[in-house]
Amino acid sequence: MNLYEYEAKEMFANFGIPVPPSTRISNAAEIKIKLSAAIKEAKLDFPVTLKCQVLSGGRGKAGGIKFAKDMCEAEAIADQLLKLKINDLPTQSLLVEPKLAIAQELYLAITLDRNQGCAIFIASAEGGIEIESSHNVVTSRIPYPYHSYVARDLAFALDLKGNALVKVADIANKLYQLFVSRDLDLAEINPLIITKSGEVVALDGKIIVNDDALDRQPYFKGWLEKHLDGLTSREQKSKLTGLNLVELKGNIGIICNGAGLVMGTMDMVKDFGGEPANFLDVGGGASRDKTLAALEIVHDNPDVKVILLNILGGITACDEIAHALTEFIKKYPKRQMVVRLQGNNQDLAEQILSNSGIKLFSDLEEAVQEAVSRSH
Amino acid sequence: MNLYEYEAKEMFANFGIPVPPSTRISNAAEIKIKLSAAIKEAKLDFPVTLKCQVLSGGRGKAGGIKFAKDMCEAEAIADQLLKLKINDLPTQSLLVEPKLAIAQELYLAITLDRNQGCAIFIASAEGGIEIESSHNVVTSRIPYPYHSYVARDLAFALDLKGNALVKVADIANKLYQLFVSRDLDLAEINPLIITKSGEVVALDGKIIVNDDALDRQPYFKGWLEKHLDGLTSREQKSKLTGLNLVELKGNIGIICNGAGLVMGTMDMVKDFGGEPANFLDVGGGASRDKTLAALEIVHDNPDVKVILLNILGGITACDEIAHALTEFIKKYPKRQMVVRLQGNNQDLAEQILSNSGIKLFSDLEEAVQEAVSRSH
Amino acid sequence: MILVNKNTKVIVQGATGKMGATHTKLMLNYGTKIVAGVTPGKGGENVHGVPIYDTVKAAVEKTGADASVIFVPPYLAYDAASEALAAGIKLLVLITEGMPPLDTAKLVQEVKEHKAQLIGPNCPGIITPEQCLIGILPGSLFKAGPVGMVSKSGTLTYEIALALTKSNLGQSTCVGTGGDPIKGLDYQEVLALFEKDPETKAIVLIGEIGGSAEEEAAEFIKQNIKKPVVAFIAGQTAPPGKRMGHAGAIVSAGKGTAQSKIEALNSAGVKVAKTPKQVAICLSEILSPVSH
Amino acid sequence: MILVNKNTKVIVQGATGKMGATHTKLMLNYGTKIVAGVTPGKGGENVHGVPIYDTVKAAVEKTGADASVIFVPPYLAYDAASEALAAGIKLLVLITEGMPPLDTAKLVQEVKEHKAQLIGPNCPGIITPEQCLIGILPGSLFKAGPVGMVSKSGTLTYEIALALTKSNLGQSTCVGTGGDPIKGLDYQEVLALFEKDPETKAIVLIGEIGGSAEEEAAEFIKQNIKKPVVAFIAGQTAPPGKRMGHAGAIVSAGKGTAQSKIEALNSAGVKVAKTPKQVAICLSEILSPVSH
Repeated sequence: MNLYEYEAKEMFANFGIPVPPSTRISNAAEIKIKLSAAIKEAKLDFPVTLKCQVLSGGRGKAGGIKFAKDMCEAEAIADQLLKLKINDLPTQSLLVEPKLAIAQELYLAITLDRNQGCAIFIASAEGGIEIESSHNVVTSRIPYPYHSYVARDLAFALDLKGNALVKVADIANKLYQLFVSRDLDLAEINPLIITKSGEVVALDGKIIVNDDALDRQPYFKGWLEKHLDGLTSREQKSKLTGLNLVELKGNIGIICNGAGLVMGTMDMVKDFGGEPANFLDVGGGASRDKTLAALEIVHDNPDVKVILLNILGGITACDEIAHALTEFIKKYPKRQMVVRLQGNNQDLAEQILSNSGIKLFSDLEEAVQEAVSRSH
Repeated sequence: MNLYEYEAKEMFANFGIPVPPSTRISNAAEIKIKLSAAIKEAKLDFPVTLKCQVLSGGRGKAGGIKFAKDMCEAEAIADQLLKLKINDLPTQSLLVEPKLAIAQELYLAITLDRNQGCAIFIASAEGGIEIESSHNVVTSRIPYPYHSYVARDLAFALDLKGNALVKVADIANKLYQLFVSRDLDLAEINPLIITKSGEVVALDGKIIVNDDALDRQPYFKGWLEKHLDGLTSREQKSKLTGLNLVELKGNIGIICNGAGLVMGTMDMVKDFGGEPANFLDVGGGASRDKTLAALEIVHDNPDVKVILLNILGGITACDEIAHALTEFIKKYPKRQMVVRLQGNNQDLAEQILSNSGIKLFSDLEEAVQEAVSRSH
Repeated sequence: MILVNKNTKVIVQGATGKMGATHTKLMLNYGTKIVAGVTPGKGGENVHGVPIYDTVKAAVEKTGADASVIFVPPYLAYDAASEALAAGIKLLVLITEGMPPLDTAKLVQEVKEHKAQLIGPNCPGIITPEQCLIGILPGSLFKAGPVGMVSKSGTLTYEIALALTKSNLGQSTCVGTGGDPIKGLDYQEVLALFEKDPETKAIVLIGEIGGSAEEEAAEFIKQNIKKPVVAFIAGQTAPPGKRMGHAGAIVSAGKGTAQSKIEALNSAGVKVAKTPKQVAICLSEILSPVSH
Repeated sequence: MILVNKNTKVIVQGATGKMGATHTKLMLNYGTKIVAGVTPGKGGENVHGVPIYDTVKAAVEKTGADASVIFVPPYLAYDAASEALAAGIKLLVLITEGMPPLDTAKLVQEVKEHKAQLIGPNCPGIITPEQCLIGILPGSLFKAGPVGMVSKSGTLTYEIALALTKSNLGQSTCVGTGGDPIKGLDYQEVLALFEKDPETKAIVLIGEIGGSAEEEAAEFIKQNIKKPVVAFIAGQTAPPGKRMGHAGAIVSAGKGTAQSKIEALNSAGVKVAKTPKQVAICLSEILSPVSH
C-alpha cells in the first residue's frame, strides 16, 4: 500500500523524525483560512511550497510542486494544482509548507533486500535524486537485532561531520524503528535536508506498507480502500475481495490458480498470437464463490471476447470450480469460454459439467490455441 | 524498587495478564462505599479476600490476608488489617478481591540469573510456595532475541495440557514483555491460579524494578520516594541524594569511597573489636558537597561515637575530601573523627588540613585500631 | 534425489487445522513418513492416526523427526518455524502464504545460524517421487526418474511435471522454492545439490519475473553446473510496475524482466522453452541423444 | 602478564567527556598506548593530543586498535560496546557504573558471539604494572612483579595492591572484574589465564558477598589451579537483604554470605586473609619460603 506524502510525514513525526510545519487543504476555498491561521500561529510564513498529494512518483517534473510568495499567488496556484493529474492520478489534496533554506540535500531510505534477505539502508549525499540512477549511493545491511551504531557508520560513510552526523544517524535510527514497527516495504526520505541553520528535516517522504502485514497493523485499519489510486475499478474490486487481478489491453480473459501458471498461460497466449486481457489468479484452494467472483470480474470487462479458465487442481478441487462454472454459464449463457481442468477431483468436475455443453480440455496448448482462435 | 501487589497487578493488566477484579481502600471508612459500588457494578461479590498492601514478604503468615463473607465482617477485618504492621512495615492500603475457586496453583517468575548472565523463567506446578525451598522447580534460559515457543516449552514442562497450557504460555510471554519493557529485576506471579472454570489468573504478584534503569522508565517517574518503606529515615535521605547508606546497630560510623573498601573496613572494625554503625559509600569521584552530605548523615545518627573516614583516592581527589572535612569540623568541632587519606592529591589534602588538628593516618590498620579504641 | 527420501521423518506443524489435516492425509497416502503433528494445546489428540504433540521439542524427542512442514497462519509462521529450529529440525518446508517479509528475514537468519535448510515460505513443498512428498504438490502428477526440478512457482511446476511425466520423463526430486522475495533455498543451493546427486541427469529450472535470482542462477550454472539445464520463465507479457500475484513477481525500474532472465540463461548455455510441453521435448532430446 | 601489555593499542570511547578526558590523560601519563578516542560528532578534534573519531570502525581502520575502554553514560554503554565489537575490538573495558542489567545481558551474549573479552561493567579496569593501564586504577600504587590479582572491587583492590607494593610484592596483572551481578570476565576465566601465565607466581582473589562466584572459583581452583592463591572476602559484617553499594553485593535468602565463600575457599586450600596487610604477609611467606 502506497501512502501519500502527508501520511508518511505524520508517521515520521510520530517516530520523532523532524518534518516541516505544514497545513493541508482539500479544496481551493480552504487555502486562505488555513494558511492565514497557520501564519497567525507562527507555524508557517511566506514564501510557501504547495505540493500535490498524489499516489504517483514524478510529481516534481509534472509540475506538482510550486512556490508562492504571497496569499494571492498561493490561491491561484492552489486552484491550479488541485485540478492537476499526475500520471493520470488525481491530486487528493495540497500540502503547504514553508520554503526552507537548504544547505545540503541527502537521500535516506530503508527497504528489504531480496539478495541479502534482510532490511538495508540506502543513502546518498545527493538528495532529491532518483536513487536507481545515482552513482553516489551507500548501502548497508541492517543487522537483527538492530544496533544503532549502524546508523552512525552510515552517516559517517556519507561524509557528514559534527552535529549533522549525529542528527542524521538519529533520524536513520528512528526511520528503522518506524520501518519495523509498521511492517513497511519502503521508508524513504528524499530529500532529507540540512537547512542553513543546521536543522535536519525530512522534506519529502514515501512509504510503502507491506500488504501481507496490514492485518496486524491496527494503525492502517480501513486505509486500503483509500489507497487504491492507479488501479482500475475491477482491479480495486479484486484487491478488496482477495483476488489478484492485473488488467491489460488484450481481449482474452485469463483465470488460473497460481501466479506462475497465470503468467505461463498469458505468455503462451501471446506466443500463439493472442492478446491477454488480464492476469487473474484465484489463488490456492479457491472456493466456488471465489471462482464465481473471478469469472464475473473478468466477464465485466467489455474488451474480453473469450475467457480462458486454466485450472490445475492440487490444493484446489476441480469440482468446486465446476460448480462455479455451472452457475456462471447459467447466468451468462452467451459468454465465450475455453476451459481446461486437470487434477484433483477432475472426475467429479467432468460429471458436474457433462450436460453444460462446455468442452473440457485436458491439454493446455490445445486450450490456449482454441482461446486464441476464438479471440480473432 | 519493590512495588506493592496492587501496582504489580496494574502492570500485569496493562500487559494483558488476567488479574482478579478488585477495589482498593486506604482507610476503614472507604470499605462500605467502594465495596458496595464494586458489587453493584457486578465487579465483585462476597466472599471477598482482603489483603494488606505492604512492601514486605511473609504477609500471609503474618495474618495480612483475610476473607469476609459479608459487609459486616469485611468492615471489621478492614479496620483490623489497616492497623497491621508486617515485619515492622505499615500497611499502606487493602486490596479487596473476590475469593476465587482454585483448581490448581502455579508459580511463575522471571528474574536475571547471575551465572548464566541472562533472564530466566522460574516456574513450578505448585503455587503459593517459597520458591527457594521448593523441590519441584523448572528453570529455563530465556533466549535473546526472545521466542515465544520458550513459554510453550515451559508450560509443557509444568505438565499442563490443553487450554491451560496455551493460556499459561501466553501469560509467560506477556510477563516477559513486561519484564523487558519495564527493566525489572523480578516479575513474579505466586500463585498463578487455574480456576475451576478454567481461567488462568495472577492471584498475587511481586515486582522489583531495577534501580539503575529507573531514569529511562518514565512509567516510574516519582515512584521512588513512595517506595522506601523498610529503610531508616537516614537511609531514605541517602538514597534520594545518591549515597549508599546501610545502617547497623554499632557506634562507629564508617565512610569510604567504594563499596568493597567500605565492607573491608567494616569487617576490620568488627575484627578489631569494634561495632560498625553503618555502611556508607560516597562513590567514585565524590565532590566536596557530596562528602559533606555523607559526613552530616552519619553525624546525625545519635549512636555514632566516632566517625572513621577512609579514603583511597584514585578517581576521587583527596583535596575535595579535605575541603569537605574542614567545613564539617568547623560546624561540629566536638565530633570524634579518625581520618585516613591516601592517594591522588594527598599532598594537597595534607596542606589543607595542616591546621585543623586532625591527624591523618596513612595506614589503614592503625586508623581502624584508633577508631575502635575511641568507640569504647 | 536430494533433501528428502523414503526415510525422512516429518512432523506437521498445524496438523489440526483444515489445510494441515487435509494434506497430512494426502502426504500419508503418498507414503511420506509423517511421524507427528504439533499444535499447542492439542497434545494427545491425533489426526488421521498421527499423534499430536503440544511442542516440537516433545514431538522430536518422541519421534526423532528431521523435517517439518508448516501449515500455520501467516502471523504465527515465524514462531512455529523458530520452534522447529530450536528443537533441532534441519529441514523446514513452509507452505504458509502471506508471511510478512520482516518475519521471513528473521527466520532466514536463524536458519543459517542453525545450519538448517528452509524451503519457502509460500511454496508448494518438495517431492522425491514415489518416496516422499512434503507439502501440497499433487503426487499423482509426478513419477520417479532422472530430472531434477527447481521452481519459484506452484501450479506451473505441476504443469511442467505433468508434461514430463506424460513424456515418460520421471523426476529425481522437485523443489518448489516459493514466490516470495525473501525466502529460504534459492536456485543456486538446489542446483548445487542436483549437480552432486548421481540420480539426477538433467535439471529443469522454472522461473518468473522479479528480482535477479534467475540471472544469478545463470551465472552459477556457467561456473558450476555440468549437467544439462532446461528452463522456463513465466511473465514475458507482464506489464512493468505491477505485482503478478507472487509478492516477488514484479518488474520495477526496468529490473527483473523475463527478457533479461532468458538472455542470461541462454548465455549460460541453458535452453529456455516456451511451453511446458517444449520443456519435455528439449529434455527428451538431451536425455536420449541417440534417438535423433 | 595477561590480557594487556605494552603493545596493546587502546581507544577511549567517550574520551571527550570529563571523566573520559581525565583518565585519557592519566593513562597516557602511565604509558598506555592510547591511539584514538571516539565520540560521535566530534571526529577531527583531539583530547590531550589523542585524535577523536566519529565511529569505532573509523578509529580501528586508522589505528589498528585492539582494545577499548568505555566511559560513556550508562544508557549509552551497550550501544558503544556493541559498536566496538562490530568493529573488531577484542578486549572491552567497561568502566561505566549503573548500566541496566538487561543491557549487560545482551552485551555479554554478543561478546561471546564475537569471541571477545569484556571486563566490567562498573569496574576499575585492568593494569599490567609499568606497561599498560586501562581504566581508572591509580597507577602509582602498583608495581611490576609476580602476583596476579583478580577482584570484584575497586578501591579495596587498590588498598591490597598498596599493601603488596609496600611489601615489595609487585603484580603481574591486576583485573578488576566489577561489582555488577551480570558481567564479562569472572574469576574463573582470569584464574585460568594466570595459571597459564609464566610470570605469575601467586594469585590474589578479592571477593565480596553476593552471588556464588567465589564458591565456584573455589571449586575451579581445586580442580585447575596449581599456583598458590590468597583471598580476601569483604562483607562479613553486612546484614542480610541489604544491597551493599554494588548491585551484586547482597545476601539474600541465606545465599551469598561471606562465611560460605570463606569456607569454600578454605576447602580449596586457599588462605583467606583478614586484612589487606595480611594478604601481603601470606604472600610473602608463600613466595619466599626460605625466609621463615
